[in-house]
Order: sequence, then structure tokens, then C-alpha cells
Amino acid sequence: MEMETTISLLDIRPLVPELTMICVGLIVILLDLIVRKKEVVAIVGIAGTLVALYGTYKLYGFYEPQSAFSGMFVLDGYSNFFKLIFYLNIILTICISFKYMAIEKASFGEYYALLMFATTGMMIMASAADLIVLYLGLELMALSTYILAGITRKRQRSNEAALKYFFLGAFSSAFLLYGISLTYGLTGTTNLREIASALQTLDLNGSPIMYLGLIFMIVAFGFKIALAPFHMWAPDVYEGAPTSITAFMSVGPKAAGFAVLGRVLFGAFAGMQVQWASILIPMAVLTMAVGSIIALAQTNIKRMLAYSSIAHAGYMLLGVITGTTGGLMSTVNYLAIYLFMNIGAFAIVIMLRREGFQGENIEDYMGLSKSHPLASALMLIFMFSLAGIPPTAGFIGKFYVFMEVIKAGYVYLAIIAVAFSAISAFFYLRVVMYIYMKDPKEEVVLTRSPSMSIALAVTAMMVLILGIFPSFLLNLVRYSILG
Amino acid sequence: MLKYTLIPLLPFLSFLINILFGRNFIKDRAHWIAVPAVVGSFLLAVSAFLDVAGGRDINVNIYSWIVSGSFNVSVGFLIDRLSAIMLIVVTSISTLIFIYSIGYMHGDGGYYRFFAYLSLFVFSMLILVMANNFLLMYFGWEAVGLCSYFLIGYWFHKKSAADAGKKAFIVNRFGDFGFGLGVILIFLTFGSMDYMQVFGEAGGIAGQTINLLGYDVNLITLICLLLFCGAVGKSAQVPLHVWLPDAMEGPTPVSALIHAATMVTAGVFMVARCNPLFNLSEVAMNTVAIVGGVTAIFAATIALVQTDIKRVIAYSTVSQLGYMFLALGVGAYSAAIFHLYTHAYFKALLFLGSGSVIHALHDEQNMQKMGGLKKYMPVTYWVFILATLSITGIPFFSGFFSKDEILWRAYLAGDLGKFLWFLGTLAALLTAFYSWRLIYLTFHGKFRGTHEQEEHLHESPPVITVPLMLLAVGAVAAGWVGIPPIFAEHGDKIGEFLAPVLGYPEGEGTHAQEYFVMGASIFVAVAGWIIAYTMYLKKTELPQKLGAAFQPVYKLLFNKYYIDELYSKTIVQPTLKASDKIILGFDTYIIEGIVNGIPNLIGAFSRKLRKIQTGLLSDYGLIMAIGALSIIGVWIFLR
Amino acid sequence: MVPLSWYIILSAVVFSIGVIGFLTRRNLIMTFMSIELMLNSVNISFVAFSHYLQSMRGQIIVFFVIAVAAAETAIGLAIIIAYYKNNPTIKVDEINLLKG
Amino acid sequence: MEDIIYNQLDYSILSWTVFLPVIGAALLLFIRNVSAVRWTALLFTIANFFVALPLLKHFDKSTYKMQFVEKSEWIPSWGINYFIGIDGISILFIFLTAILSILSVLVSWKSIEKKVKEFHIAILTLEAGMLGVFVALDFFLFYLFWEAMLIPMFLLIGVWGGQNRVYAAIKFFLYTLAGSVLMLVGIVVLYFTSGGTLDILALSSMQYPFQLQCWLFLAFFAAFAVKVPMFPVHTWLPDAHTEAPTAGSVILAGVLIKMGAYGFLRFSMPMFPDATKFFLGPVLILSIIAIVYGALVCFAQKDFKRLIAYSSVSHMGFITLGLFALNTQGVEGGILQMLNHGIITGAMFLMIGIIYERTHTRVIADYGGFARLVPWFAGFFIILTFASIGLPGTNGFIGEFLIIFGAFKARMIFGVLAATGIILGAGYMLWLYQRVFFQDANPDYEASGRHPVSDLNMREVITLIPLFVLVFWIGFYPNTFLEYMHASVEHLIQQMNLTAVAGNENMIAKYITEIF
Amino acid sequence: MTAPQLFFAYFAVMITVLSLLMITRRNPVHGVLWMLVLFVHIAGLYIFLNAEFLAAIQIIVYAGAILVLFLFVIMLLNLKKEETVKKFQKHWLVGVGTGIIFAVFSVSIVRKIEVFPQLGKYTIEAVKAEGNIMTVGKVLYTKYLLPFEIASVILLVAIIGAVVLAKKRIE
Repeated sequence: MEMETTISLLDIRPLVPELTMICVGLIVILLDLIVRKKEVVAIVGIAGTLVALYGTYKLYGFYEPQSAFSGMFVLDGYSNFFKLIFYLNIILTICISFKYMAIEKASFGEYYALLMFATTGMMIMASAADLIVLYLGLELMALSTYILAGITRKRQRSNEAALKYFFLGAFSSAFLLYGISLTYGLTGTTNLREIASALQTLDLNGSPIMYLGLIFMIVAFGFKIALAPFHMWAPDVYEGAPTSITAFMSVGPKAAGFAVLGRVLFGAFAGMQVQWASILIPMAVLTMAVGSIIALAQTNIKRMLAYSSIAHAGYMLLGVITGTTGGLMSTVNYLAIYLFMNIGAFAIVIMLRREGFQGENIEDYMGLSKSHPLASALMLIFMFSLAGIPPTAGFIGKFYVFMEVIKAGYVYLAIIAVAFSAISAFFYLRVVMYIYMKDPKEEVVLTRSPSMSIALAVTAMMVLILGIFPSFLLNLVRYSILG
Repeated sequence: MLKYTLIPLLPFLSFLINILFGRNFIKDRAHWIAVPAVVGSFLLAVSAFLDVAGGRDINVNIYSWIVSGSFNVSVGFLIDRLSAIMLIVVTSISTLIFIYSIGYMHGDGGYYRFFAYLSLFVFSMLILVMANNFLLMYFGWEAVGLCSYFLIGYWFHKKSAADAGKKAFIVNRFGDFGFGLGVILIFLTFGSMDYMQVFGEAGGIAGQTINLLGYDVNLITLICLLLFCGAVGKSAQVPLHVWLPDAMEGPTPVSALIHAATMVTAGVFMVARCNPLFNLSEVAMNTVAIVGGVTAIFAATIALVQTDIKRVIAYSTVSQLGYMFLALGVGAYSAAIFHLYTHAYFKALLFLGSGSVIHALHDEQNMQKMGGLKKYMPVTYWVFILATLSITGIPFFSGFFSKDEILWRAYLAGDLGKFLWFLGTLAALLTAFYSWRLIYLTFHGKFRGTHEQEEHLHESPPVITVPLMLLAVGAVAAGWVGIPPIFAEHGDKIGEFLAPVLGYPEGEGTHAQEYFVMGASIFVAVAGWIIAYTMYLKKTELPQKLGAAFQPVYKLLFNKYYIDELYSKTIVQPTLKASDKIILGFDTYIIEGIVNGIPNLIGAFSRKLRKIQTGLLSDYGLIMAIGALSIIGVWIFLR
Repeated sequence: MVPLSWYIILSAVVFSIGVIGFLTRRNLIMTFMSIELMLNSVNISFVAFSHYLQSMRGQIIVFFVIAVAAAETAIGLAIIIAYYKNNPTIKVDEINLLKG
Repeated sequence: MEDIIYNQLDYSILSWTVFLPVIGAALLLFIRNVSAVRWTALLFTIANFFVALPLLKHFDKSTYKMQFVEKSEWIPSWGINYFIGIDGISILFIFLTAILSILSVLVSWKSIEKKVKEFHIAILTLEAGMLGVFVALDFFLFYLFWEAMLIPMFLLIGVWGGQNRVYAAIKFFLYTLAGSVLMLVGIVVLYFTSGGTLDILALSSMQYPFQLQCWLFLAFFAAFAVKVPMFPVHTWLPDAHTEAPTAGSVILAGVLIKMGAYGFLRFSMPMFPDATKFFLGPVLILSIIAIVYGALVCFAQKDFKRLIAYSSVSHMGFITLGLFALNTQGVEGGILQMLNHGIITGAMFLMIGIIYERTHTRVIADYGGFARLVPWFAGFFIILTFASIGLPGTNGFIGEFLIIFGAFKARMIFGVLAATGIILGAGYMLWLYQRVFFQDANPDYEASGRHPVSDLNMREVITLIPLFVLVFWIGFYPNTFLEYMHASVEHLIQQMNLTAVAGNENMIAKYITEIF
Repeated sequence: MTAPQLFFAYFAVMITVLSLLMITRRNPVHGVLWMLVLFVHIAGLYIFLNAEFLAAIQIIVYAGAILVLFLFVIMLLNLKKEETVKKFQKHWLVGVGTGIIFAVFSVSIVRKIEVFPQLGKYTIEAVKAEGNIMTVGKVLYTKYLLPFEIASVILLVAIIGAVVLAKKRIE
């Protein structure tokens, strides 16, 4: 099955964005040594990302899927859309972390470089057409985020977060490898397309060993996107990690996880849809349940948002479960929307952080609306969006997913999902309640910065605009995935 | 047309002006608006009466009120002989009472309000009477109830008054419940609510049945009984009579106008109006008659022992209304209307007279504390005597003619009729007794009130006495339009007048029978008088003795057969208790329990579940591993 | 010949031992080593598959796994050290500041 | 198919009507001065009323078709359009909403002192949401407005409400959300059943299999029943009404809870006629229970506002009863009663708000003898009391009579049972009136040294007058309002009678035997 | 049993026993040392499977670099105390049980594994002819260039990470 391959320089072309990101990452590290003002470093990081974005855009100009490196790397609408999410993710993260990291005293070049490397890892995952590349991309992303989670190393919480994330991540990647090895053993290949055809020709769809391999891979991907029962790390890590990284992690790796999940399940294991759907359905239900229910008892807003992010993963997973392109589109759409609302919410959380004040307790938000009406209003928007109340984008995301789920015939799943979304509304409302309906205990001071304002403006605008005029995003998703 | 519209409209305008501007501008001058309006109405009513008497019935739709699909009801007036008489009764008595009120209510804080309500009442009553369809009649029907509510509770700061008003309204609602359903059933049956159309088609559906909870019920009977429910409520018949005595909490002119002369007779009017329907249902007719008869005797027995002057008259009213229903039930519609008409005068007179007394005694209503007022208030005394003569049925006073007509008609109406006649006659005996008892206790003997009251005793001013005298004329002479045919050919003018609308009662008796009936009623009237005379003027210790001898009976009567207590125990208290304990409990503990319970449960679950998140690395790994294992176990081994 | 399944069974058994180690040890370092054990077990199966499939791919993967393992070790140990500096313990069941 | 008449006017009147408040709200963001905020809000609500006014003039009463329709592409990939229009059922609610919005701004003039700007923004967005619900002809659009409305209402209750406001606000939100998410599922199912359209008119003209109808009916019922609220799911209402600020109560009682009933009319009935008939019995029984139960609970209430809130449960029971009588009178009565209830209860909450401003108590026992202290107030209130009881001459009578008539016509026993509600209604309302206004003034009240109460002032009278005009207008000449409905209601009844399943009765009978 | 099978049996038993030994040692240093022996045995197995290059890497990287790193850290942390306390978790039995069930499950599933796919061209002879390292190298730098480069970035990240976490100045 294996044939000689030659690699030409042309193969590098589709890789331009990734290379740009890596180069910028290196430049940032070097720059860190030269410039004193760390803002410059951050701006270079953003600029580099924009360059990469431009690269993707240029390559993206044609929806024709391209592959390079003997079919290990593909560039198609699917991957490009995910890359778009990653770019926005990193740009917004950098925007919100400026001041914050300075307060945390960790605003140095490596921080931005690691963000870029992590993003590169995600991009590779999104483009991976081979399990090896996928594994390496995943590790690149994972290792970078482990470090980022622990980057404020004077804080014990941060250390602990990194520690837990690392150990469980390594544990889960062992499972991934085990799954890959079984797949490899049965199909003789790691290329996704070849796996698909091998499954057909060798009639492996019913093989329990194949099933085992698939389950192990799902475990690993489920870990990355925090699906119950593999979500256990998420609350702790989200809480302990620096808030900007929490924002970054709650979107990026999750999206990357979905990218590979979609790629693997739809690309390689399309023939086993019945099997994997039957695995994922209880997982999705459990995820929504765990996320929505445990979040109710939380008092730390980061932790609450962590559970909320788990619950959201459950909704997104529904789209994958359908096994239809439409379902995948709905998931992807949800991810894009989730990016804005989640980072927006975290941005507000970050604003409360100031010298000597954590601002992570929900009680800290008491009476915020008195002193900061605008920030409160934005938080309100994000919270309602996360709860999926129209006319915010969160509703569009949920609606699309439910639509596809029902279209695929899983009405009961939709009903379960809406039930949990009603439950989850409670803890979002609680934040709003603290902001608007309680009197402040003490004066809340917000840490402001221009970049933060930009990030907030962008996220809030997108949440509202996409909530009312979702067509743009929907079309983008459609073209990206259907070509 | 405008003329007829103006009849109700004038009082309505008076109401509007008084209620809107009374408080700040008109104040004590309210009667300058109300009295001319009602006098105007009266004059127009007379003119309308003349039109009708001239043979011109008026049936006119003014505008289309409610249109919904096939349902179409107009606001429109029907003035025929029946309503013309009612118009006269209502407007004439209103006029007198308005004038009386000028004096009676003088100086009251809510003077303007009083006249406003009275005007509104007249308007409502006129609508009730003039309506040409059931729904508009229902409008008037409820509106008079509203006015009654306002006027009973006129002195709203008194709890008893507020309670009485509320009671009157709610008890009436019980009746209206049936009435409203009857109206609906009429429309569903006839596809119209116009009297003319309904009555015209009534014959066609005689005998039709309708399935009600599995029983086949005669449609007409059902309709009539439902309508009659309304009448029972409004006209205070057993078992819904309880509100009327309490209604005496209102100012006396109100008692006279609303709770004696006009509103309470609306039920009688309504049944008379619906005679084409009632005629078709023997069951309904018998029900009406029996309810009437029972009420007549029932209320009369209570009146025997009451000590409150107005309450005696109130029970007397209930009793007299019973007579009217008795008449209706035996088909003597015109007799009922005749009695309604005479009763309006003498009963209004009694009330106003008692008002005059109460006024003089500064709101003392207990007859035990009166006595000997004859010399202080001669005019009042004499009009009282005239009214009493009339009500007890002493020949040639108006009450005699109407009551005699009823008893005679009852006598003619078969076995049931005989029984009812007996009841009626017995009631007449009681009536005579308690009426004279009232006179003796109030006007004869020694004054039993306080010394202070005695000093201020005086005859009422002319503004009060003049209406009394005018009413007295009515009390004496109103009956002369209905002299029985055995005394004078065409003496029964009123019966003949109403015959086109109400028909002429069937049944012929011999002269001997008629004299017998008449004699019996005269006999009992005189007998009652003599007994009262004996007991209250000659042997004044006798009542006490009797009361002691028949202690249980006396108590039963004095407490009005405990009907109020019964209702309180069986309806009011259970409702409140059910509301407070059962329903609110259900709401608070069960529904809210579930509603709050589910979130609480989820919350508790949440707090439990978060304990799984121990924070320990190995536990997390364990859960991941177990998760993977269960997936493998379930999907590979159990499949 | 040694059947392929022997290797794979061996791999599964060692993987499970690694899992047991991960789940039971209190010492973070030992836990970490258990993970390495798991990776090694997977490597065995890769190489075995590679051998039996007459394909080079398995060996290549093992190569990458080893490379990643090295990187992982570096980072992991760095994280452990960083943690230890703040809170001098590496007992797994004492690391539970974040929970609930 | 062409059941629509495109906008008869040369400008998009409905869009203006719906979105003018949004513009106002946006404008308010930039105004700092408190009194300027109030005036701007008032201006916009009034302007909104006048912008909507031409609708009445140009509305064609002779047709059931949707009028003033505006339709343009919105989310083409899902086949969703921006599609709005009104018919005889919805037109009146536009005006009810507009009027009540004006009044809620007016009544809050003095009583809202904190976060004035936010308050008025909430009111204006709420108004837009409510108007949107009534004009939306696309399900997606409808749902958008339906849910979006919750946000300002949630804030109104939670921020400016009474003691227990947070609990009430969250309860309100979650309750209604829990109901409407099921509707969302129903909408999506409909979307696929119909082959990818959310056009309400198109969906209404289709016929669905019986079983599907039943499920969908239940899904929609969940949303609407909570909103109405019907019997077992009514408990959010007393809390929300009681705790909301006056303006909130007014809008809640006046418009918001009408939307459930509106939903029945607009969706449940025309789309699922068979299911509607199938579930008719239970729904009617629930309505009856609501009437009697709501009335009985009122007897036990000690809180002024709470009593009125529970009375709403009873009155809404009448409305659902009328609607599900499924005949012209019942439905028209129901619609009219929706309007009436909005007017009466809206006015009652206005008045309670006014008196609360002066006494700062809502406990009935604290009142007493107020007819003496505030005679004009008492006078106005007694009118409302009797309108609420359904006295002829007031609007309440017309509505209730038509409803009972319709119910009686449909099934006699329900008419009879509903009529008992009228007796109970008189009972608790008059008792309330007596306790508050009659008898002597509560000695504790004066002893506690509370403020002397003053009677209505000019602003308050002006606030109330329009509602009282409507009370009597509808009472004496309801045709002005009924006329608008005739064609649409007739059409609705016709649609109801077109049963999708052949031999429907047998089908239902078969189903019942299967279930038991 | 044939010779290769006996050979395999030795390695298999040793690997299993060594793994168990490794995870049960109280002293981490002992654990590391047992692991070293274990890696050597695994390397032996690799040779047995004709993967000489990997065997070398296994020794060089795993034994030579990774385990040494472990030792360093253990020394650095100076875990004297650790030796006296319990070495297993409180509910270690659950962990053991889970692991055993895991083993049972996976073994029972994979025990019937066979080589399904069409075989590749890298027969033992072909590889031998070219030399194992040569073959690996050729493939690695042509077909697997991309992963190789990614691996380099991963290592870079590891360096940065180690520096950031262990050294970087944070006031």
C-alpha cells in the first residue's frame, strides 16, 4: 500500500499560514529580548496572525480541496474555516490578555509565542489528513497549552491546573495512540481516506477491534473537547489557569478537537456512523447534563463558565452525532458563535481582575450595573447568548443544531437538549441577577485597556449581529464545508 | 323615537352630571338636577303610556349592540301595555321618592352621590322595563343590582352596610347565574333574543327536549326555570330571600324605591313578560306558584316577631312578592302586575312612613324603643294607618282588590291552586297581625325611648309629608282600576288593559265561590287586626307569655329560621375555608412544591454531583477509565 | 512464528498495568512513569503491526512517539518542579486546591 | 396560497411600528438627563401609537387575509423570511400594546427613581418585542420576538421590582423558557414536516398526520399554557405580577399573558385542528379548573396585587375556554376578553401602583375606609371592580358573555361551570373592595403614622382615562372592535373544520381506545 | 513451542513482571531503575521485530535521556519523606480493579487479531537489503517530512516551556 513519494517545494505552499505562525512565534521570542514594551510583542503577534489570516484567505480563495505532503495535509474549506476560528481566537485572546498578563506579571514574549504555537498545533489538527499528523498537531497544541495554563507559575492554582491538565492530557493521548495503533494494525494505514477505503474493502465496519480503536480515539478527542466523562480536567484547569488562557482554551482546543473529531468520524469512519453515533449520544446527553447541572452550584465564575463550556460541547456534539454534513455545519457554526460569546464573557471576567483582587467570585459582580452600566450590559448580552436566548447569536447556534438533530430524526435528543438548555439558563441568569439586582458590597473597579475595548466591541457586536443576521456566517459555513 | 330614548336617558344624564361634578361643584344642589330629570321621565312615560293606550306599541332597535357570527343583539325598546304600566309605576314612585329624599337626606355628606345613584337606578330600571330583548333586560337587571349594591352600602363606613351591599349583590348573582344561562339557552334555541321573535316562535318548540347530564329535559321548562332563578334572586324569593332584610341598611328612601316598589318586582315583571314561555311549561308554572306561596307564608311568619321596624316591612315585602309569584304561577299575570302596582304604593308609603319615624327618632329602628308617636307625628300616623289598611286587604283600599284577585285566581286553579289559596289566606292573616302590631308598637302606648329623643320628637317637614300624602292617595285609590267584575262590569280595567300582552286568565267560578274567597280574606284581615289589637294594646303582657310558652318557635322565627346561619355554614364558610386551607394550600405546597421542588432537586443534585469532582488527579483518571470501560462494555459486549 | 496477537495482548496487558499505575500511585513521578509505560506498550504494538504488515509506518510512528515523549517529559517535569516550588508535595491526593 | 395583501401603504408601516421603540431605546442610550429620558420615552411610545394609527383606517375588515404584509429575504439558507403582517386577530393587540406602553411610561414617572434610563430602554424594547410577536408571520421571527421579550421583562421584574423580586424574576424567566423551548422543538419539527418553510400562513394551510399533530400540539401547548397561564402552570404569575413594578405588572397582565392565548389562535388551532379537537376536553377542563380555582385562591389572598394576579388566572381561564369553544362567539369573545382583561387588569395594576406609591403597603389588612380618603380613586376602582366582575355596560360583560355563550353552545356543561366563576368573581372582588375602601379606616394605618394619602393627581387621571374610555366603549359598543375580527375568526373556524384526517371522528375514537 | 515463541515468552514475561515491579516500587529511584531494565527488554523485543533503529532510539532516548531526566528531578525534589508514607491511593483497589477489567476487556477483544490488509513492500528481506536505518531515514525524510518538522516544533515548544516554567523571571 505504501508507495514512494517525493516531496516538492510546492508542498509547502498550503502550509504557509502554519509556517507564518511559527515564524512569528519565533520572532516574538526574539523581540522579547530587545523591546521593553511588551505591547509591541503582542502587536507583532496580532500582526503575524493577520498575515497568516491573509495567507489562509488567499489560499482560501478557492474552495478546491488541496492536499500536500503525500496526502497528510489537506487544505479545504473545512480546515480553513477552523483556522479562521483559531485566528480570531488568538487575536481576541491577545487583545484581552494585554493588561491582564501584565497584572499577572507574565506578559513576556514566550507567552505570545506559545499562544502562536498552540494555534499552529490547532491549525495542523484542522488540516491533518493522517493520524500521525493529527497526533503531532494535537501534541503541539497540548504541550503549548499545558505550559500556558501554568505560565503564572507563582500562583499555586495555575501550577495545579497545568499539572492536572498535563497528566490527564498525557493519559488521554496514550489512549489516542492505542486507538491509532489498533486502527493502523487493522487497516494498515493511518491516512484517513485510506482508512475509509480499507474499512470498506476489508469489511471492518463490524469488527470489535476496530470499534475498540475508535472508542479509544473518541476518548482522546472527547478529552480535548471536554465531553463527559472525560471532562473532569476542565473545571479545575479552567479555574486555575490564567483567565485569558482559560478563554483561549475553552475555544481553541475545543474547536480543534471538534475539527479532528469531524475529520476522523466523517472522513475515516463514515461507514461506522451507527456505531459512533451510539457511543456519542449517551456522551452528549451526559455532557449536557453534567455541564448544566453542576454549573448550578458554582460560585466561581470561571468554574461556572467551565461547566457551561462543557455543556456547550454537548450541544455541539449533537451536530456531529447526526452524521450528516448539515449536522457538521451546525456544529461548526456553533463553534464560531461560541467563540464570540465565550471570549466576550471571559473578557468581562478579566476586567474585574486588578492588582490584589481576583474578581472571580460571582458575588464580586454584585451591583456592577450601578458603577459600570456598559460592561454590565455587555455581560448581559453574553450571558443571554450563552443561555441561547434570542436575539443573540447563541440562539442561532442552538437553533441550527436542533434543526439538524431533528432533521436527522433524533427528536428526543433535541428535547433533552432544550431541557438542559432551560436548566442552564438559570446559572447564566444568576450572573445577570448579581449584576443587576443586587446592591454592590464594595466599589468595583474595572481594569480597562484599548485592546480590551476592541475585543469587547467585536465580540458583542458579533453576538448581536449574528443573532439577527446570521446569514453571513451560515453561508460561510456552508461554502466552507460543502465547497 | 327620541322621546322614548329620553325616558331612561334623562336620569342617566342626571347620574353623569352628579357623579362627575357633584363632589366639587354641585354638592347640596344635586336634587336640582335629579328631580327635574326624573319628573321629565315621568312626564314622558305618561305620554308613552298614552301612546300605548292609544293602541300604538313601540318596538324599535336603536343600535346593534353585540354582533358575533350568528349572534346579534341590539339595544332596543319595546313599549307595550305591560312596560307602559311599569314605566308609570317606576317613574311616578321615583318622583315622589326623589322629592322625599330632598328632605330625608338633607345634610348628608354624600348627598350628590345619593342622587347620582338613585338616578342611575332609575335609568337601569327603565332599561330593564323597556328592553325589547333578553340581553338588554339582563343589562338592566344587573345594573339595578349594581345600584342596589351602591345604595345599600351607601353608608359604607358601617361594616353592616358594606356587608349587606355585598351580600345583596352576590346573592343576586346566584340568581343571575341561572338567568344568564337562560338567556343564552334562549338564543341557542330561538336564534334570537328579541321578545317578539322568541315569543312568536315559542309555540313551535313546545315539547322539545334537551339532553342535560344524561336526562332528557323539556327545553321550555329548562329555559323557564333558569329565567325564574333570576327572578328568585332579584325578587327575594325563598331560598334567595336573605339579602332583602339586610338591604334595609340602606337609607330609607332606597328601601322604599328599590327594595319595595320597583327593583324587587323586576322578577315579577320578567316572568309576566315571558308569559308566552311560561304558559308552555306546567312544571315551571307550578314551581313559580309554589315558590311564591311558600315565600308568602314563610316571610310572613318571620315578620311576626321582628322588632326592627324596617325589617318587619322588608319581610312583609318578601311576603307580598310571594303573593305576586303565586299569582304568576297560577297564570294570573295581570293580577300579579295589579298587585305589583298597588303594592308599590302602599309599600313605598310604609317605608317612607317608617323613614319619617326613624328620622324623627334619630335613626332608631327598634320598635321596642318607640311607642306613642301618634301625638307627635299625626300625618305619619295617618298615612301609616291608610297603608296598613291597604296592605291588610280591608275592602275598598287598593290592596284589597289586588290581593283578592290573586286569591280568587288561585282558588280557581285546581287542587294546587286551592292549597295555594289556603296559604295565601293564612299569609293574609299573618300580614294583618304583624302590620297592626307594627302600628301599635310604634304609635300607640307610651314612648319607650330615651328622654332626649322625646324632646326632639316632631312631625317631619312638608318635603317628607307631602310625598307621603300623595302616596297615601295611591295606597287608597290605586286599586280602583281593578274592581272585580262581580262588583262592576268592566271594573277590572287593568286586567283588560293588559290582556293583549298577558292574556286573560282562564277559569270561571261561581259568584258564591267568589264571595266566599273574598269573605275569607276580609275575615282574616279583621281577625289579624283584632288579635294584634288584643295583644299589643289591651293585654300587653300576652306577647311575652306567648313568647315564653313557645320559646323554640319564637326563637326560630326571631332568627329567621336560621337561614343566614345555614348559608354561612354551608356556603360562605366552606368556600372561604376551602380557599384558604385547601386551594391555597394546594397552590402553595403542591404546585409550588413541585415548581420549586424541581429546581431545588436539581440544585441538590448539583451540589451532590460536584462532589465527584474531588480535585484529585487519580480520581479523574479513574473516571475517564471507567467511562471508557463502560463504553466498551456497553457497546461491544452487551450489544 | 509468534502470532501477532501475542504482541498485541502483551501490549494490552502492559497498557493496563500502566493504567493501574496511573490510577493507584500517590507519587506524581511514579504516575508520570506509568504514563510512559503506557506509551511504551503502545509502541510495542506499533512495532509489531509494522512488522507483520511489512509497513514502515508503525516504526515511524514510534519514532515520533518517542520524540513527543521526550518533549512531554521535559514539560511535565518542569511543571512538577514549578508546582513543587509553591507547594512542596508531589502526593497526588494532596493536590486538590481546585475542586468541586 | 395568496392569503396576503401586501402593504397597502407606500411606506412600511408595520416595520416602523415595531422598530420605532427600538430606535427610541437606542436613542436613550445617549441621553443622560433623567427627565429628558422620561420625556423621550414618552414621546416615542406616543409616537408609536400614532404611527400605528393608520392601520386602523386602512385595515380591510372584509377579509381574513393578512394585511400590510412586508416580506423580504432574511436567512435564505434556511428559507426564513422577514415576514410580517396583521389580520383581524392581531390588529387590536397592536393598539393594546401601544396604549399600555404609553401608560406604563406615564405611571413610572414618579415611582421609578433608580436606573431610569435602563428602565425606559427595557420598556421600549419590551414594547418592540411584544409588537413583533403580534405581527410576525414567520415562525422564526415569531420565536425570536417571543423569547427576546423575556429579557427586558426579566429585568423589569428583577431590577425594579418589590421585596422578593429576584425570585419572581427568575421564576418567571425559567418557567416561560422551559415552556417555550419545547415549542422550539415543535417549530423545527414543523419546519421539516412542511419541507423547509417557517411561513406561518403556509404552515397553517397544510395538513399534518394526526399523530404528529398531537405531539406538536402538546409541544406548543407547553409554551402557550405557561404563558397564558393555564391551571397547573400558573404559579409564576402571582409572583411575577406581585413583585414587578407597576409598569411591569401592567404590561405583564395587559399584553404578555395574552400571547399564550394568541399563540393558540395563531398556531395551535389552524395548524393542528385535529389535535385541537382531540385535546379539547382536557383543555376545556383545565380552563374550567383555572376559572374556579383561580377565583377560590383569591379569597385567601392577603396581598392586594397578588389577589389581582390570581384573578388573572381565573380570567385567563375564561379566555382559553372561549377560544377552545371553537365557535365564532367563543373565539371572538375570547379575543375581546383578552383585550378587556388587558384593559381592566392593566388599569387595576396601574391603580394599585398609584396607591402603593402613597401607602407603601400592599397588604389588604392595612387598608380600609379608603373610599373616604381617596374618593376619586375609589370611584375609579369600583368601575374596574365591576368591569372585572363582568357587569353589563362594561367591557368585561361583553367578553365573558360571549365566552360563556360560546362554551355553552359548544358543550353546555362547560358554559354552566364557567358561569359559576362569575359568582365567585363577584365574591372576591367585592370583598376586596369592601376591605380596602369601605368600613372605617384601619386604626393601625393611621397610628403607624404613614403618609397621609392624597387622591389621584392630574397625571394619574390622564393615565387612567383612556382605559376607562375603553371599558365603557367596549361595554356599550363592542362592535367597533368585534368588526375587525369577524372575517379572520370565521376563516379560523373554517380552517378548524377542515380536518386533515379522513373520518376524523373514527380516527380519534380509535386513538382513544388505543391509549386506554 | 518454537524458539521464537520461547524467546517472545521470555520477553513478554519479563516486560510484564518488570512493569509490575516498576509501578509497585516505593522509592521512585528504584522505579526508574526497574524501568530502565524494562526499556532494555522492550528494545530487545524491537530487535526481535526487526526494528533495530527503534531499539537504539529506545535505549538512547528513553533510557538515556528521559529516564535520566526523571532521576534528575527525583534528586532535585529530594523526596526523602515520600519513602515513608503510603505509596498507593486510598482506593487503590478500585484502580487495580479498573485496570484488570481494562486488561480483560482489551485482551478479550484483541486476542483474535490477525493481519487483514494487503501486506506492504517492506518485507524483512527488503529492509535487510537496504538496512533498517536507511529505510527509516528514507521514509522519514520524504513521506514523513511534515510530521518530522512538526516534531521539531514540538521539541522547540518543550524547550521554551521548560525555560518558562522553570527559569523565566517572574518577580
